[in-house]
This record gives sequence, C-alpha cells and structure tokens, in this order.
Amino acid sequence: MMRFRLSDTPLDIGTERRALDHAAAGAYASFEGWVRDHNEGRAVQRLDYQAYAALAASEGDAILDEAVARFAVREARCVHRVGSLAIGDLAVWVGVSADHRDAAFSACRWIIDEVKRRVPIWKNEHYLDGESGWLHPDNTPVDTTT
Amino acid sequence: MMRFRLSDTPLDIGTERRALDHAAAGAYASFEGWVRDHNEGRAVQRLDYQAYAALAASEGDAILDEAVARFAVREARCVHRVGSLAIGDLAVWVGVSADHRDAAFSACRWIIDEVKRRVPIWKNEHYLDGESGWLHPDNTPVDTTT
Amino acid sequence: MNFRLLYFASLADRAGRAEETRESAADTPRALYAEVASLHGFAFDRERLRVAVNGAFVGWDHALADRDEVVFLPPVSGG
Amino acid sequence: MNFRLLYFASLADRAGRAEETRESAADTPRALYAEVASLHGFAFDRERLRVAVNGAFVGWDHALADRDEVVFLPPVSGG
Repeated sequence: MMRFRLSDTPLDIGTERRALDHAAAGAYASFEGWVRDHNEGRAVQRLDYQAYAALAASEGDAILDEAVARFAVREARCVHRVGSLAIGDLAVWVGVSADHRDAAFSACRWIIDEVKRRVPIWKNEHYLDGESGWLHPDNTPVDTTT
Repeated sequence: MMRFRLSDTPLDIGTERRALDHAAAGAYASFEGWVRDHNEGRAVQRLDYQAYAALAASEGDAILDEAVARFAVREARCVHRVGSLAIGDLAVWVGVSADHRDAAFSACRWIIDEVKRRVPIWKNEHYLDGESGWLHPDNTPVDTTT
Repeated sequence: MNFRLLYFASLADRAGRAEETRESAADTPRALYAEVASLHGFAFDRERLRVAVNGAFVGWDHALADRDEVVFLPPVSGG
Repeated sequence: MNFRLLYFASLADRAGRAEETRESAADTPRALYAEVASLHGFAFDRERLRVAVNGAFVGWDHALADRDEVVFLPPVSGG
C-alpha cells in the first residue's frame, strides 16, 4: 500500500482523506503546510519544490508505515506537492485516524517532522526583491559559496 | 467574533476552514472527533449530543479566544454537533492556522482538551444491545443510582 | 423567590423533566441543590457538579435573585 | 566504471546540470564525491550530505558497481 505520494497538481484532500475512514476511529488529526508570504524576515512571492522522486516515494512510504507500526492508529496518509506554488497553496498534507486523540495527534506530528527531516524534497524560495535560494531544513538559506 | 458554534446539522468543514486562511500562515492543524462503533468494550449504534446552548456558546468562545491569546496562532475555530449522530459522523471539528507548526499543533490539542473538559455538552450512547447511557468526561458511564 | 431550573443529561432523566419553576427560600445554589437533590433523588455529590446562573458559571455561595435561571451541570462529555 | 549522477537543488545549480554520466575509478561514494566536488566546486562538507545508490540510501563506503546511479543529497527542506 502506498501511504505517501508526490503530486505535481493541486492536492484534493477530500479524496485523500477517505482512505482514513474507519468505523472504530473516533479521532482524526491532520496537518497542512501552506506557502507563507514571509520567511526569515524576507517577503516571499512563490516557491518551487524539487524532489528526487523515486527515493522520496520510498522514504515517505517507510515513514508512514513506521508511524502505523509505532502508534495506535488506524490509517495514515501524506501527500507532498512538487513544482511551482503560490502564496496560500497547499504544499503538504498529513492525515491520521485513530481510536483516540492522543495517538492521532502524536502520529500526525511525528510524520510531518520525519517527512521534513528525511524525504528528499527541496524548497526554492523566490523573494519579492527578485532573488531566490534553496533552503536548509530549518528554513535558513543554503550558502554553498562558503 | 464567534469562534465557537454549535450545529444541529452536519458540519461543512470546507466552509468553516476558510476563516483560517492567512497569507502569513504556513501551518494548519485540525482535529475531528468521529462517532466510534465501540466504547469501553461495548458496541455503539448511535449517539445523541445534548448541550446547554447559551453557556456552551459563551464557554466555547472563551476557550477559542484564550487559545488565540496563549499561542502564536493566526486564527482558531471550533464547531460541535448536537442532536442524533450515526457511526462515522463528524461530532466536533477544531481548526487552527499559525505561522509555524509547533503553535498550530499545541493550540489545536489544547482547544479540544478544554472543549471536552469545560463546554456543557453531554453524550448519550445507544448500544447495540438496546441500552443507552450518559457518559462521563473519561467516557465511562454515569451511574446516578449509586 | 421564584427560580427557573434547567436539567440536562442524567439529571434530566432522573428528574423526569428538562425544566421546572420552583418557589424556594434558598438564597444560594448550594441550598437550592440540596433541596432539589432531595426532591428528585439526584445521586451526584455537589462537588462533582458545576452551577450556572443566568447563563454564566457561578460559585455555590452566589447570591440568588428572584426569577434567576439556575442550572446544575453534570460532568460534561462532549468532543 | 561508468556512473550516472543526478544533482538536486543547490548542487544542481552549482554543477550547472541535473545529471551527468562519468567514467571514474572511484569505488565508493566517498571517493566519487571527492572527485565531483573538486570538479564542480561543491562547497558542502561530505558530513552534511547523504548518498543514495540506485534509489536507496547507502553508506559512504558502499561498494560501487558499473552503471550505478549515484545521488549526493543536500540537506532536505520539504514540508
């Protein structure tokens, strides 16, 4: 089962979340990452996500499978956009269903943290002043010239 | 601004969440409570929520306002169903937008915990065996005969 | 004084009604609860309940006024 | 041996290309990175990168084989 996928078109969460339905699930926690208009004090105009697609898919799937094994959840899914995104666009969605809310929240938080830490996806921010740059995991700029 | 409301009709989250849109928000966390088919080992068929509506609205609003003051969030909303619900129905929704995910997750979790603890809403579970009963906050049955 | 009482959840079941109007000499929710608990056979200790007057939470020694709406709230179970 | 290398993000910018094919005597990712870092002027210390061969993460002393696809991965920033 593929619990993680990349998408080069806008995410349709209504469809994604149906995979989480379960009569025994009393709790659903979700996280969405939206494109912000600012980062580290600079005005952001848009951004591009680039992925090493084959490895992103397998690493993302490994994270979701690990989450289902580690936490008392019924199902978990994640979709990450690639390509060019505008302010307010949905960049990543994580959804988790569980019998109880503790597990739903914990697994959801763990998944987004691991996705940001491990999945080979890179964010290139384009600033209002015309500059652009690849970012580090902590959203500070990569400086490859030093 | 009314950030909390009761609804006696099915919740339409697509509409609710538009109130959370903000160009500076990079994170959205949500929680949904769904009607489970079991509780404390008993098969549940459906349930009713009853509310002291006037106080539920003001207490719910106080919780949401408190969340917006306590956490670095852009907006927060909550809707709770009243009336008769079937298995899988959406009973409560909490949505929070924030610049960063830490605040979004923390506020969302705090809101649902406070709503369950403070808002005058009561759950009456109807079991497959034909019995029914009002529940305590920890989902154990109220026994008023002892 | 004349009070309007609302009952919810298990208290409504036990009282057999969702509301009632009562003449009472009780001047605090504490005294009024003792009266209706005895009348309807409510089993909850007062410590497990909260009380609201005219739509706002109050303490058990709040001074009641004529025509107040008084609600004894069982432990909640929303969410 | 003949390797196919893919470059992403800042490494692609610096190399001026998204992929290349190289003849090399390097028998580990460690040796191959030293070679291409010098060639393209990559500024990342190797410790800050991860390496994947044929679509799976491997260690820096993994034994390379002819026609392997080798990718040096800068710190990721998805989410």
